[in-house]
Amino acid sequence: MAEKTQATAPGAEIDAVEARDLYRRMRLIRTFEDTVQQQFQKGNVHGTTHLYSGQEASGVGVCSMLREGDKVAGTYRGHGHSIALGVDPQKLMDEMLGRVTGACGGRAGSMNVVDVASGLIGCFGIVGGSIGAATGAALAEKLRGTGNVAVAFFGDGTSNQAYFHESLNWAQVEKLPVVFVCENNLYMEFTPIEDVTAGAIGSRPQAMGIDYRQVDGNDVFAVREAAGEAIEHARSGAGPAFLETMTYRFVGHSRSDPGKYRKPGEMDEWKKRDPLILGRRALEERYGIEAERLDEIDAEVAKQLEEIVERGLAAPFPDPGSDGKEFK
Amino acid sequence: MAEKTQATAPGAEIDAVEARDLYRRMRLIRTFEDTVQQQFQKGNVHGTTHLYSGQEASGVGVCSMLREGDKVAGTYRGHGHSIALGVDPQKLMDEMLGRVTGACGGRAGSMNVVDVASGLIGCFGIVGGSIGAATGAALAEKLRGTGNVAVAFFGDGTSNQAYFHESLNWAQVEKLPVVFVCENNLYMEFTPIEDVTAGAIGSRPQAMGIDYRQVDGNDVFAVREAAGEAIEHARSGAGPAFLETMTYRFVGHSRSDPGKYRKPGEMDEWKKRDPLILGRRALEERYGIEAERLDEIDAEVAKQLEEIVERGLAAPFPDPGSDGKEFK
Amino acid sequence: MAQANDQGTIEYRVAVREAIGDEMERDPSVVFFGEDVAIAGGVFAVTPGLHERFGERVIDTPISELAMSAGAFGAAVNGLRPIFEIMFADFLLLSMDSLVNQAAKYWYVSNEQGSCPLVVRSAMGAGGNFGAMHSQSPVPWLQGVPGLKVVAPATAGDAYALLRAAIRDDNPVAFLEHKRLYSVKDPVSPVDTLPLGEAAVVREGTDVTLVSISKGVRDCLRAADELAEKGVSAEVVDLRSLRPLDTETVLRSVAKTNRVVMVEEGPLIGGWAANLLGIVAAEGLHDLDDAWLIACPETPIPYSPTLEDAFLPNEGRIVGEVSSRLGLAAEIATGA
Amino acid sequence: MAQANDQGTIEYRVAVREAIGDEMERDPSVVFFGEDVAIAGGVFAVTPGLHERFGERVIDTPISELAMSAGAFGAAVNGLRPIFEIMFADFLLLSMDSLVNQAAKYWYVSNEQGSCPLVVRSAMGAGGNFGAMHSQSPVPWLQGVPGLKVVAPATAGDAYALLRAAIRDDNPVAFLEHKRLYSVKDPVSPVDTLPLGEAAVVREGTDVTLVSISKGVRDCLRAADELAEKGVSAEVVDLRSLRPLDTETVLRSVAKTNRVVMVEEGPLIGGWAANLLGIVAAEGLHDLDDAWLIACPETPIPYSPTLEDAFLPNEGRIVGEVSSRLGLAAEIATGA
Ligand SMILES: Cc1ncc(C[n+]2csc(CCOP(=O)(O)OP(=O)(O)O)c2C)c(N)n1
Ligand SMILES: Cc1ncc(C[n+]2csc(CCOP(=O)(O)OP(=O)(O)O)c2C)c(N)n1
Ligand SMILES: [Mg+2]
Ligand SMILES: [Mg+2]
Repeated sequence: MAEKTQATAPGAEIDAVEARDLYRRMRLIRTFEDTVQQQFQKGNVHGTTHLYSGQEASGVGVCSMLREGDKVAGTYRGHGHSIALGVDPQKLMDEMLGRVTGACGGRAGSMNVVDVASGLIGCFGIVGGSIGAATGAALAEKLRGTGNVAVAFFGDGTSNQAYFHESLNWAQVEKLPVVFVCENNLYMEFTPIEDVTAGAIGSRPQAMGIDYRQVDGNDVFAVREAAGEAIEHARSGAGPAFLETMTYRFVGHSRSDPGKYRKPGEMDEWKKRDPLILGRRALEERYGIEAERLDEIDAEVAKQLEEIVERGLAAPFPDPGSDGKEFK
Repeated sequence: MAEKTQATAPGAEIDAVEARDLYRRMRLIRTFEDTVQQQFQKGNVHGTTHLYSGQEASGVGVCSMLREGDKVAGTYRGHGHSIALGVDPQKLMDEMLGRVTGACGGRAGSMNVVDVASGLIGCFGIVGGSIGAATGAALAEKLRGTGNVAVAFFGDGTSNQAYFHESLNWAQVEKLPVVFVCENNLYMEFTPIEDVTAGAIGSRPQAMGIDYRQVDGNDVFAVREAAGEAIEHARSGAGPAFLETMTYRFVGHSRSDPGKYRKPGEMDEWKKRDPLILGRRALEERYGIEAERLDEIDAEVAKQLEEIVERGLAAPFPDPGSDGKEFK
Repeated sequence: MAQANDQGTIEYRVAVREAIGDEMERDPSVVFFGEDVAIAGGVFAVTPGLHERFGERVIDTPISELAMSAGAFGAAVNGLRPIFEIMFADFLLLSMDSLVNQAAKYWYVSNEQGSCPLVVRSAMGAGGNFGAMHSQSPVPWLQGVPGLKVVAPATAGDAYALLRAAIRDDNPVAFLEHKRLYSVKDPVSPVDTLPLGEAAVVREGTDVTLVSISKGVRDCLRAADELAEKGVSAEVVDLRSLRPLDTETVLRSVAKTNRVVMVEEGPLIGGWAANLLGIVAAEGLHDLDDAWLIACPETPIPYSPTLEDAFLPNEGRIVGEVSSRLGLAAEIATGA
Repeated sequence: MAQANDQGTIEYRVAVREAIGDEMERDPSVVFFGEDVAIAGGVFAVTPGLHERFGERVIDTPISELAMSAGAFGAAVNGLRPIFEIMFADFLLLSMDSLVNQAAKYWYVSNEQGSCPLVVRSAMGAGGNFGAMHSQSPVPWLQGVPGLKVVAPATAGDAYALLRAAIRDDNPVAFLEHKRLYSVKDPVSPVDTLPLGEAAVVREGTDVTLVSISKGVRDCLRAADELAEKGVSAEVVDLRSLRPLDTETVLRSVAKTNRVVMVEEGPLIGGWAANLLGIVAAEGLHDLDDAWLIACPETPIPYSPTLEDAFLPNEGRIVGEVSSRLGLAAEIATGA
């Protein structure tokens, strides 16, 4: 029988079935991103993409602690946020492929996906947009007294942007139920974050008296714990919480990326701490789940993605004739 | 013979003559503002005005520590910043009166005065503008290696604005010679600053590792000391400094101000600490300057303003025929 | 419906206040926030009393125009109908990323999954010697943004009915109130709402069509009175909104008068007046015997009264240009 | 002068780079900054090598569009000539307060005490499936700002000469580079600078004038080729800048052809095309036999290739509309 793991955050304990689901979801994101990359190279995905590979534990850990009614604002690096939240990967892939069956009928593309039914109020192509939007969404939840929270995902580089400062302040003044999740992957595009950032990012929410915690963003169980506490804080009415997940991006910033900026050996070190490797290890150690079972999951996910692509490529493109209507 | 006062900041010690000049300049601002108010009521000053009355020690203290070549960015509450820096009060008054002899030929008005010759790169009608502009001016000084500093004046409420956060970060990253002077008069227009601000303002620059000090903004000698240290820090190449001058506005925010927001008795308490009263006391105690000598200054300044208004009202309005040319 | 005063009229600022109040009463999802709008009642005294009536639904914010705008967006896509105030329209520039990149695009980009019912109210316009950064009309920045409606009522009655309609609209509306109109008094609106995007012929005429919006409409009406004395019959069209843009009404009027003058408080280049004339020219060239544009010089707005007066279009300039362009009044009157 | 490659041509992105480099060489007060422009050389590979050549005069900034813009303003009024890059023109919205309220107004409001010589470079335009927030042309937001020049070159040669002129200009210039042009190759500029605000007749014709800017000019030129095969002689005017706006050149061309088509990548309402046609109508109505506008639908820009292709004006649409509006090719050719 599955044992619950030790966890301090309420609801963070999970059984083996749930733990396996966490792993599956991380794998789903990774394989999804690999597939997007392939389809991009084949010319089936257009424009640009920003992949989440390497950061899966952050999104999956946080979203696994949300409940029905909570809202999420993701970024241009949002496939991971979307899948972590439960957006149908078929609809997401179809959107990338520009098909009418996509989450937004092909109008949005990679960077701007919205899936209202899943609680994904949007992915934000403009840096910082997610922060402001989640803050507003939290205002709505507070005034309606729902007990729901809103989560904003964003990167380290975004902490230097106007939305960050203004929204954090307002959220704290109004004690809004919003969780700010800063995914610190050490780089703003091609620039090391420390080259463009004064002081530690965490000092900024703390200067405003905002609940703050930092966590290993590659360990999905650690993220769950920390996210659970942050979400609990926000949900309780005590005001916003700020969670910094320390992680690393395994792929280029976007489809065109010189990649010369990484410090020597840095990637190798982080690859040892691949969230999927850490996840497998934890599942084995904590729940005694064998590697073969996890290989099976990997294979299932691979198969799933193959089918998704097949269906996606068979789906029709939107018809311009029926699009482009004036705003109502 | 005039003794120098004790002062830790280099150059902060002054003799009696200089001390009297400080007082005269504060009085000049106060009387200037009273005069603007009168002329506004008479319909000779137009639009709106934001008076500096009560905050004189802050601007005068800071500007008295600047040297030739330093730059200042003031605010819509900028008559005080301008006069403190040495802008000709006649040109300033003529500008308020909308005359062609004004600092900007009548084009700018109260909120947007520029006086390049004095080092006043501008007064900024839009909250936060002064911060961004001074940061850029400091970039120019740094790249030219002049050793000059740029000073940004702004209010407490401005600490919640986008320019504040982005510019402070960038200034610190680039180690720019800029001094951020936050004049904390406890209110953002009609709203107590604590109602709209998370945490202490001073924590924000500190979170970025920016040199920070707070000072009694009604004591011109204390401001000089603190400003001297802040300016010295910035001039040395160590990066920006942040000075918070704690002060109080004795008049309405702008010409139309309900005024109901002040806490009972608050104004009376602050009036006891009027920078002019504190200034007189200090001049007497530190330099043995008698009250009559200071009354004489007051009378001279009153006379000066009368003449200024007289000349200003006699000056011609700009001729629209020769204005309004397209941008070159 | 808005309450009239003893004279059966209502002040423009009161009409705005009542529209907000009536919608907040009707729909609990309407909230209102801005700088000093709640406890102080706004720097233009437009919103006193609302905080007392609606409590935490009327909020004083920090000086954070971008967070406000993004907050309104986030709240709007999550079930509220926020109204927020940008004190002076000049400050809208600080909030434009959210308005343009978030709010205006949401309905379309989400494939109509979600709408974004927000209203941004703002005080615009010159004529009060507020100087270059407190006097602008934001129309040139906002009109070319598909998804963002731009409404600017000329009368207190319209302000009431159009604001109520804007609040009920499912997508973002910029609601622009001319500072020089806050104190005008007009008949109360006979209706609760007016459809957005419909122009109104506010005076019938046969010789020339004067087209404007907001305060400019009142200048045109006064000019039309004067022109009538000179024997020129001017029709006046109040656009009421600049997006959607009711070109039909303008084209119909031009088909009748064959002459059109657009009057804009703003620059000619990049302004709505020349834009609308271009659309009229493209769609109704054969109807046009004469067309011209009255706008501001291509500089920032000056402070000094002599400069600002000369800078702005006014009824005198409209009358002067129309009479000189149409030739002598007598000729018109006789149809020569 | 810019270096040609072996074929005597230069890539658009290289022309931009060389213009910056040559001006930095010439004038030590020129500095350049933006996100990832220095060490990485820019996300569109426009600026590699400049940091190596000019050291601390080429700076990588934080993601702080407003501070960047204000910093450029402060530096410009204090003796530098900053160029800064806003990566995608869509992000200009975050910096507009400084551009519009500070930079554009300085020269005028200061009573010409000080000028503000800054250039903001930005990549604009659709056609690459970047979606609604990474494909916009910022012209509607920027054109109606007196004091801000708006320049958008269509060729690599013009990009070089206009950018050098923009850097030397004493007041702010928005320099807009269409993303779809970065890889085009054109003859090198024969001159170091071209005056800002002068349109060019880039192809002579007699039947109709096609007016556009930036990438649209190339679409018009290709359309003119096709139209020539159908017997229609199209004149093409490249506006090169939208403020100052060279209406004279357009009016002269229209006086010759009596028909004008404006082609804009952007919405009709609030766009430059209808605005310019309005000015043409006001000043040259008697010369106009026909006039029309080709622009985008009034929605955000869609991602999907089928949608985006249909959304944008292109040579096919220009050819189609011109031929159908002018009637059969044969009729034109015979002057019928
Ligand atoms: C306002 C704005 N400026 C610039 C960009 C271009 N841009 C996209 S992602 C990015 C870097 C963001 O870095 P970070 O916040 O650390 O997130 P990460 O990409 O590392 O996840 C930049 C500069 C943008 N999308 N929006
Ligand atoms: C961006 C912007 N938002 C709002 C205003 C309107 N406004 C002018 S002064 C002011 C309050 C500023 O408060 P603070 O920074 O404390 O300065 P103080 O007026 O107290 O000196 C406000 C909101 C403005 N000028 N600019
Ligand atoms: Mg990052
Ligand atoms: Mg204050």
